[in-house]
Amino acid sequence: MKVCANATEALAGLRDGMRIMAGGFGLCGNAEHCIAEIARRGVKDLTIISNNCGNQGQGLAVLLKQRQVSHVVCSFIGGNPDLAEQYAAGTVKVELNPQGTLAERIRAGGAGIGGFFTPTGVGTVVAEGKEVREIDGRRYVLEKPLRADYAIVRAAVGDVDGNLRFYRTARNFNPLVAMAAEVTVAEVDRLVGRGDLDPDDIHLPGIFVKHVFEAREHKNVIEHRTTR
Amino acid sequence: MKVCANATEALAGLRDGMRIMAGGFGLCGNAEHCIAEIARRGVKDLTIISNNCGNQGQGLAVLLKQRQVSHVVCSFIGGNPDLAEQYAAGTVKVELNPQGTLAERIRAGGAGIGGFFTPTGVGTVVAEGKEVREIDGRRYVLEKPLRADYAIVRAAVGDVDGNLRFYRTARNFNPLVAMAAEVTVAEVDRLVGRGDLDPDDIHLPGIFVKHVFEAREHKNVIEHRTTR
Amino acid sequence: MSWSKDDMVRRAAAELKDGQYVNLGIGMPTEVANHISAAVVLHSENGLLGMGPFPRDDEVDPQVINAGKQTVTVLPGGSVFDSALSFAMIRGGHVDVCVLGGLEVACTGDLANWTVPGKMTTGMGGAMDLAAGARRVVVLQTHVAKDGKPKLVERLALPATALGCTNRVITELGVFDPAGDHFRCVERAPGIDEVQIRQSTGAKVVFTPST
Amino acid sequence: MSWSKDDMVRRAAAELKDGQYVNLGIGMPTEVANHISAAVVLHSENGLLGMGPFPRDDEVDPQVINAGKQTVTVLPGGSVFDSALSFAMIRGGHVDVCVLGGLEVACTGDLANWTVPGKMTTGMGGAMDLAAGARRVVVLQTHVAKDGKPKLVERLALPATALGCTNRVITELGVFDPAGDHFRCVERAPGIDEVQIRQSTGAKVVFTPST
Repeated sequence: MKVCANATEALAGLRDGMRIMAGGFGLCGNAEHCIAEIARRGVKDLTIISNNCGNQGQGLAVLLKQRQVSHVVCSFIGGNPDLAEQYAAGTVKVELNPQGTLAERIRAGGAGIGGFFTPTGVGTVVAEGKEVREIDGRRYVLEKPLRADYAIVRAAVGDVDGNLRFYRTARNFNPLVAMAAEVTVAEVDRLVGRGDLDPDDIHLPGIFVKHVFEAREHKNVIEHRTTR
Repeated sequence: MKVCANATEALAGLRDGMRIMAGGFGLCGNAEHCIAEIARRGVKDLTIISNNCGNQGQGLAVLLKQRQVSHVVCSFIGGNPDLAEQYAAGTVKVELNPQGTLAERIRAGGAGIGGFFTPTGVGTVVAEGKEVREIDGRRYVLEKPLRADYAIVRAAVGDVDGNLRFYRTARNFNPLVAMAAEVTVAEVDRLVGRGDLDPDDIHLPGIFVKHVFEAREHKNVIEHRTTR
Repeated sequence: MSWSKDDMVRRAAAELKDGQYVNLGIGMPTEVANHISAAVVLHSENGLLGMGPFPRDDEVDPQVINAGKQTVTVLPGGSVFDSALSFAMIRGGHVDVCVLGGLEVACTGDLANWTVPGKMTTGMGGAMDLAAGARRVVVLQTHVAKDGKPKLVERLALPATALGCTNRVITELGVFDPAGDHFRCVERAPGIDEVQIRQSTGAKVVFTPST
Repeated sequence: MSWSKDDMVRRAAAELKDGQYVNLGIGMPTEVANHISAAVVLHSENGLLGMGPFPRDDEVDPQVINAGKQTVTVLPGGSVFDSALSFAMIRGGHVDVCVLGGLEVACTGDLANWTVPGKMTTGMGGAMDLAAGARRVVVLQTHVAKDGKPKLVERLALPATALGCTNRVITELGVFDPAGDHFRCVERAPGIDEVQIRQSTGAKVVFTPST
């Protein structure tokens, strides 16, 4: 049975020192209830794999504020003073990845790929210490897959079998991290019954989801409210 | 303007010696009108990249019957006497790939990946002449991307911007080959207007599709009609 | 008395547990579906999860097929997806169990099931991915070939599908787990004794106390 | 008189042609959107094609944002997708043009735009993928730094974003194409002469007849 009552139940197996992948781009598409539960539990020495690790003191940045995070694998620090500060102080280790490389490494982790050659990063600091190879006249860097103990995912709709649908640009890294963890926890705005989703309408098949719970309330923080 | 009147218009640029990728699994999800047009045109010396290259004398097998094909990159020959015969006679060169490797090579071609390490095929004929490398305790084979001049794709619904939706297991290789060709032609059961598809409901974004035309009639041949 | 084909298929079905995602190979493994009592989800590598039984006459949909190109149904809760994601599921270890047919299994777990030299090949299709990728591989095959040659061997004579991949072999004589330099026999068909098994097997067999 | 920021943005917009898929980087490049007359489709690397203008007050949706985390809209014909597919579009050469901000461009086409040693980095985000992957890279930047140092150079002093990737640079002084061992000036801002450009550029400049 994949359905859980809440984040506490879904994340019961979380321990100090674990690697957690989180969907979301900045504060959009964040598994807010999962993050709150990790903060409440106070587990420490976490590695967070996420495009931003929060922003503006919110989202995953709460875990930084509480000093629960020792490593971050991300693509962007801008807008995240907590990460910038702890990175500068050396209290959090940060591994910066080009955003597309981060996405592809996570996908590779989920898809059983042992590594891949990407043109991104050739001739830059990203390629330092990595194999660079010319293939059919173009140079590529070898990148390795990423995996985690837990993935926390936010979806718009989920069914009792863990099938998920995302909403607009809240999709981002969510379906990818769901594939690459030992245990994937999905919090969904709306939980529906078996067969309520058409097979053609499912963005992420339930095979990748271990626990699903409904969380109707989300803050959905806007980072930059731009209007015309 | 992506919308074409028919397959003749959409495939006008097709030439002898080109590489064509085709969606479809056996006879399911075939771009039937595109195949008929290629047969009508009689272009020769084609390389077909497709899971099966037709079956039971139908689908892409028509091109084999007409001796238009010189190379096939596929995963399965069973059920395709035309391919078996011409392969045995040496008149068609066949490169067999594990099905998952074939799918991933096509995706890599579309995604700008220069190569990837897969565990599939290690210790088999598939690995002969390829680099095998141990990564984190597991052995992998290095596989290269596949690309083509044309991809022919069948979808259930397409809009004027080339956004596509597939139907059930007719999806298979269709969205993948669409990503990996210089020119992708989509034949759709139903053509709809701009904005008729919700952004969340699009299986393949139009960026990958160059030409789209409506073809309401399809044979949809059943290979093995099994009932209870 | 050795197991019938039907017995073997039922024995394979008994391997499956509630909540597992399961891929059944073409041929005898496909028949396992008819005997599963656990609540499993069937995966078909052409891009389908939640595969249901063959359709009724009036339900036949040419665009709903399995990897054997047979018309099937999609159960409530099922989903469809492209071939790259389908094999990501397999290679990424998300498919819990795969039941495959076999031509030869070595006690090292190596499996041969896709081609026989000198015969026209059908191609490997998804067999290599399934064998290399599934978390647990169960092979369903006869214990010996038609000419009496053992199909459980020390070392493959036929071209490999994948190395070290097989967790369990079910034959008409019993259930055998590759264990490195020998097979561990964990179950014997009724009336089959250790001598019969040893004579029919091309590698060392160790019998567990319970057999 | 050199071009204003607005002139530069308009000049960049004039680079775009009907039917192109275009990604506009964060900062000045984002403003290019306001001046496009061609029928292009805007791509945002967080997973959006068919990006529309900022929403009206009553249309704001926190779950519809661009890569700068600004609220935007989706035009009819638009689509959303995950980050892996989004960067497959970029790396796979499906995005026709990318307009990026720059800190330095070398006449070899090398681009530096993501970090300055000694300053806290923001991370590269999608910049390296866009620079390495887009079919055509147009860089929008000032011709010289605040301290007067040329930003069009022979060789990058700053850490590279990608090598040999830049097709065109638009500055307040004109339009420049990296051409290997020199920049080709294909357009001068009104009233700007060759001497001014040569003095402000850290590499050889060749003027095309039309300039």
